[in-house]
Amino acid sequence: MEELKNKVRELLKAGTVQAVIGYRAGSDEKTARVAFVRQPDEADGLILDPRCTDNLAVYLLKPEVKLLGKLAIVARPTTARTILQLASENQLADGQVIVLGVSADGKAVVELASFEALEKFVGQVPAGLTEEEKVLLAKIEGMSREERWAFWQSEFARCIKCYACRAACPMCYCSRCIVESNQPQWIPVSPHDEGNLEWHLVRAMHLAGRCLNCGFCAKACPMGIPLNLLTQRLAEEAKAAFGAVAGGSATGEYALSMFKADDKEGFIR
Amino acid sequence: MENDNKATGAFEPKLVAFVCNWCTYVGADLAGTSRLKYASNVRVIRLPCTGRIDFMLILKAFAQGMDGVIVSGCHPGDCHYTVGNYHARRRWILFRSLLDFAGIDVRRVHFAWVSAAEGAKWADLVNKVSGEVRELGPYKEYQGLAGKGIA
Amino acid sequence: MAVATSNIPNIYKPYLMRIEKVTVEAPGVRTFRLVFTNPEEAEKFTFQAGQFAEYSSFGDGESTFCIASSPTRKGYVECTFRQAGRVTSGLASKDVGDVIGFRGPYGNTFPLEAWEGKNIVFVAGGIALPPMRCVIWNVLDLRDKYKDVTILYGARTVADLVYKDELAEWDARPDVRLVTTVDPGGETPDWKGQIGFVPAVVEKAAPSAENSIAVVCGPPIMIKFTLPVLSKLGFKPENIFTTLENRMKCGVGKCGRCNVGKTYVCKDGPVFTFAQVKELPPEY
Amino acid sequence: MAETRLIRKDALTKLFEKTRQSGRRILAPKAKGEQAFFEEVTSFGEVCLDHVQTRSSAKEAVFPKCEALLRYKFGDKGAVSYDEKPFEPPVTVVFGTRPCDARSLAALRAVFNWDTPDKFYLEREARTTIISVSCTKADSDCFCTSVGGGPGDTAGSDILLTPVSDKEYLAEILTEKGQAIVALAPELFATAGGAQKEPHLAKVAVQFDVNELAKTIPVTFNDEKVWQEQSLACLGCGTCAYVCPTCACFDIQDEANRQGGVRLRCWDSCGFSLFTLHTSGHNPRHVQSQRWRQRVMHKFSYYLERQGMLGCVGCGRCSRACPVDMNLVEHLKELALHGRNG
Repeated sequence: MEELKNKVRELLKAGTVQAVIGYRAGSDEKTARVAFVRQPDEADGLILDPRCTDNLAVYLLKPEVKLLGKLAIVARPTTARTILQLASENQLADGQVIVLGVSADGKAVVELASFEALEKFVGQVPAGLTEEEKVLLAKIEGMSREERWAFWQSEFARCIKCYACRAACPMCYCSRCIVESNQPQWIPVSPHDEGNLEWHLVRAMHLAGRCLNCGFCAKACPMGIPLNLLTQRLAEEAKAAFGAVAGGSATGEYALSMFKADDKEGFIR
Repeated sequence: MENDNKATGAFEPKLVAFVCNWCTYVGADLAGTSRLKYASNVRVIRLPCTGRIDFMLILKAFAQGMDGVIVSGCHPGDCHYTVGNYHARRRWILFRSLLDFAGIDVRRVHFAWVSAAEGAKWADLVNKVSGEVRELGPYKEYQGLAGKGIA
Repeated sequence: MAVATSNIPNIYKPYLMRIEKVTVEAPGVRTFRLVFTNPEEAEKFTFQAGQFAEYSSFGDGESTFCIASSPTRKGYVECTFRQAGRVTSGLASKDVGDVIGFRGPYGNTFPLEAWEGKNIVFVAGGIALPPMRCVIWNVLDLRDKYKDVTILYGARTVADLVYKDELAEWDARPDVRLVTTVDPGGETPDWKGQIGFVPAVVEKAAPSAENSIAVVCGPPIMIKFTLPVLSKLGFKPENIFTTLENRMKCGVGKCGRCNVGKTYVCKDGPVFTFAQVKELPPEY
Repeated sequence: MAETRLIRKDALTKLFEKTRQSGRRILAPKAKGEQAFFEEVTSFGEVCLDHVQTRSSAKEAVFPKCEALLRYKFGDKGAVSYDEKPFEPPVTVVFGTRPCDARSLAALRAVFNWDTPDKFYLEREARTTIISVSCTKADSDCFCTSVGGGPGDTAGSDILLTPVSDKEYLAEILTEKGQAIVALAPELFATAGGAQKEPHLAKVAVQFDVNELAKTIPVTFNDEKVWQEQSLACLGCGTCAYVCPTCACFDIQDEANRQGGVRLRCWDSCGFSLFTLHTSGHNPRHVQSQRWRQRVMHKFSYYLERQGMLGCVGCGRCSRACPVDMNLVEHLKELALHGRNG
């Protein structure tokens, strides 16, 4: 922890960055929230513990945050992968952000100033679903189709179309989302059952092969819809079908931006 | 086109086919000019390439009351735009998996490669899909979404 | 369980209006003349200069424009709009005989009675002439009640000038002083009006502020540079009127979009004096 | 009007039965994961009153997330006609609202009944009976007492139940609508005796002086730095507005096919960048700090001036639901202080 605070002070004092995006204590003992540290002495307020799960990469593309100047960001492996995925989609340039990589156990902090260093860093941490996530996914996959339909319909029925899932997603950076294109209006604006289903499937598909499974969408959902299951399912499929895993490289392609002539499928007639 | 066969009163599925301009559309045309008889309950919508067939079109087709969807284009290696169908294939692999996971009946979504020369394959495809979807009956689940959730 | 329904009217239900006439004013700009499909509604309907309405293209939604015709012309209302988004594109695809929705009139009005006996100076830019056209005709139809009438109107190009026939009509009238201008480069070889930006043209035309009211509508940049000119000419902020345009959905103070601070443009406006505008927080 | 009675907790099952039999729909908190949501229930057994507060508010009963304002049909040659049916929303009992939620109806009504009465809201409200349950516990996000409410406040409720023992609720029957519910099963309601509700209520400390806040925030309006700092973490997701019991802003959308269509009203949020965006591209509130300012100013300043009441009931839902932990009370305290310090 001291290591992180010292790094942050150093970076700010030296003027290497103008702001560091990290975590500080939140409203209660169970919550952490984002900190935008701009003065070296503010580094004292930083924390790094199991509460710190939000994917702070969402702030890297926020206009107001960009205005703060050059940024450093405290990044757990998932956030680090997010940064690489954003880089591979040309949303971040090499050297634009200094990443303070946090090891999986949350103890060590390393300064990663280049994407190359970041790639090495994430390469050491296995990506993929946790055992817990796999169990939940398998539970739904194990249902009959009718049960799955009923399950998702009851979940989607609660959706209020606030798009908090989109706002919280670091990969949802389109300046104009498909739901805001209204000529024609592809996805109904209103939160009725048809519009909700279409929205959730579109959201998942637009994240197919790109999702880093940070879970911020599900956390943000005020209605408690487990919508990260959809993107998890797609990530698993992309891995199984194409061996593609998002966020490993700053230059690589992702599952749907490339193809192989011998991609296997068994359902095309 | 009604959902019932006027003569018998039996259910006739409504199908839509999204096909590419260069292969399947020509293949379907060939089926016609060759006077091959095949099920008449399919509406063909021609798009430039399978790569252009947005997955939303499939959802919209169900939302508009279709009971089954066919998506078809050039065989791998034959794409007029070189690689459109390879990209499409990847997208379908993921999308089909997502549909299935969301509980949508993937037996109602059929993907195929039909070349310009395969008029007979087209006729056969439409007949088979038509038969399969007829067995499944009308897609009431999805059609029931319309207006649901509006107070 | 049955409960008696009350008779509260549905405030979101538009009048059904038939398009009687379509005029293409400028590229992408159209004027519709609308008549009520229900004569009873036509009978009861009244409005005053400055008010606005919600116009529906059924299937696309509603859009907010002022009423561009004068309340002195009975039996119809007119609106002028530029095709830009989903609703205006839907409206633009309509033709004579088609039915659209009209919900209104909403908002406050220009205090035309208080202006009686005064000179009136209209300054408009581009597509902002429609809200003023309503007042202009209202004043011209009651010409005796007002003194000098000056109309200063500018657009980017000659093609962008709206109500070309009416401009000619006003120009021909001895009791109206009309000055038209287009931005430099926007003129045609046979253009007879001024060339220059509206503020400069106002300065040159120098209408007297003595016993005068100014009405200014236009893009924010035009208004920003015109106000100091009017001020220099001696116009006081409380004698300069404008209309504010904010995004609206309901038009009746509920949907929460159009407020500038505590002021709701739909209820307290759209007509404001610049004395009032100065008091608004800078959020419009 | 107010009458006080006692009702046994186990009698609620019967009361629910009678209420359902009378043709009323019942909305009540139902547990889902760690949260509770207002949903339609058929029996008292489904109800969960364990949460300090439900995630979603009860406004859904009177202001649904998506409702039809009108339906129309297309005819030949550009003709349009209305497809009119009488508007008969379901007669509803909302059970298990907290006193803060019950108070929120007044704030909603103030908007929907402002000069031009909104049929949809008013008729739904007229058919809705609110049976609230007083708070015996509160959490750090609760601040009802700072905005004029309280854990046992009766405003807006038709019946207020306060648990006075493990087995009994003190029932305050506050309105005719409340009496109509009692009349469904009068045998369940016993005389109150000397039971008092105050000792059983949660203690909610006053966190800021709302009158001071109302004075200080308009002064802070042009201090952009304050709003920028407060909203730097804001993702503009709109969750706060969607869970808010008093947020009444809405969008109107058409959905149609070749035969006809429907004009729908759905919830909207001032936190969205598109909310005020003009077609021209101009946006009066073009950055998130202005949108955050709008939200705070609307609830604590504009509402007071235009509707004569606060637009906040202190339920704390926005703070609990915010994905980035923007805490309303924390910001309000800061604003109150900031204005004071000039």
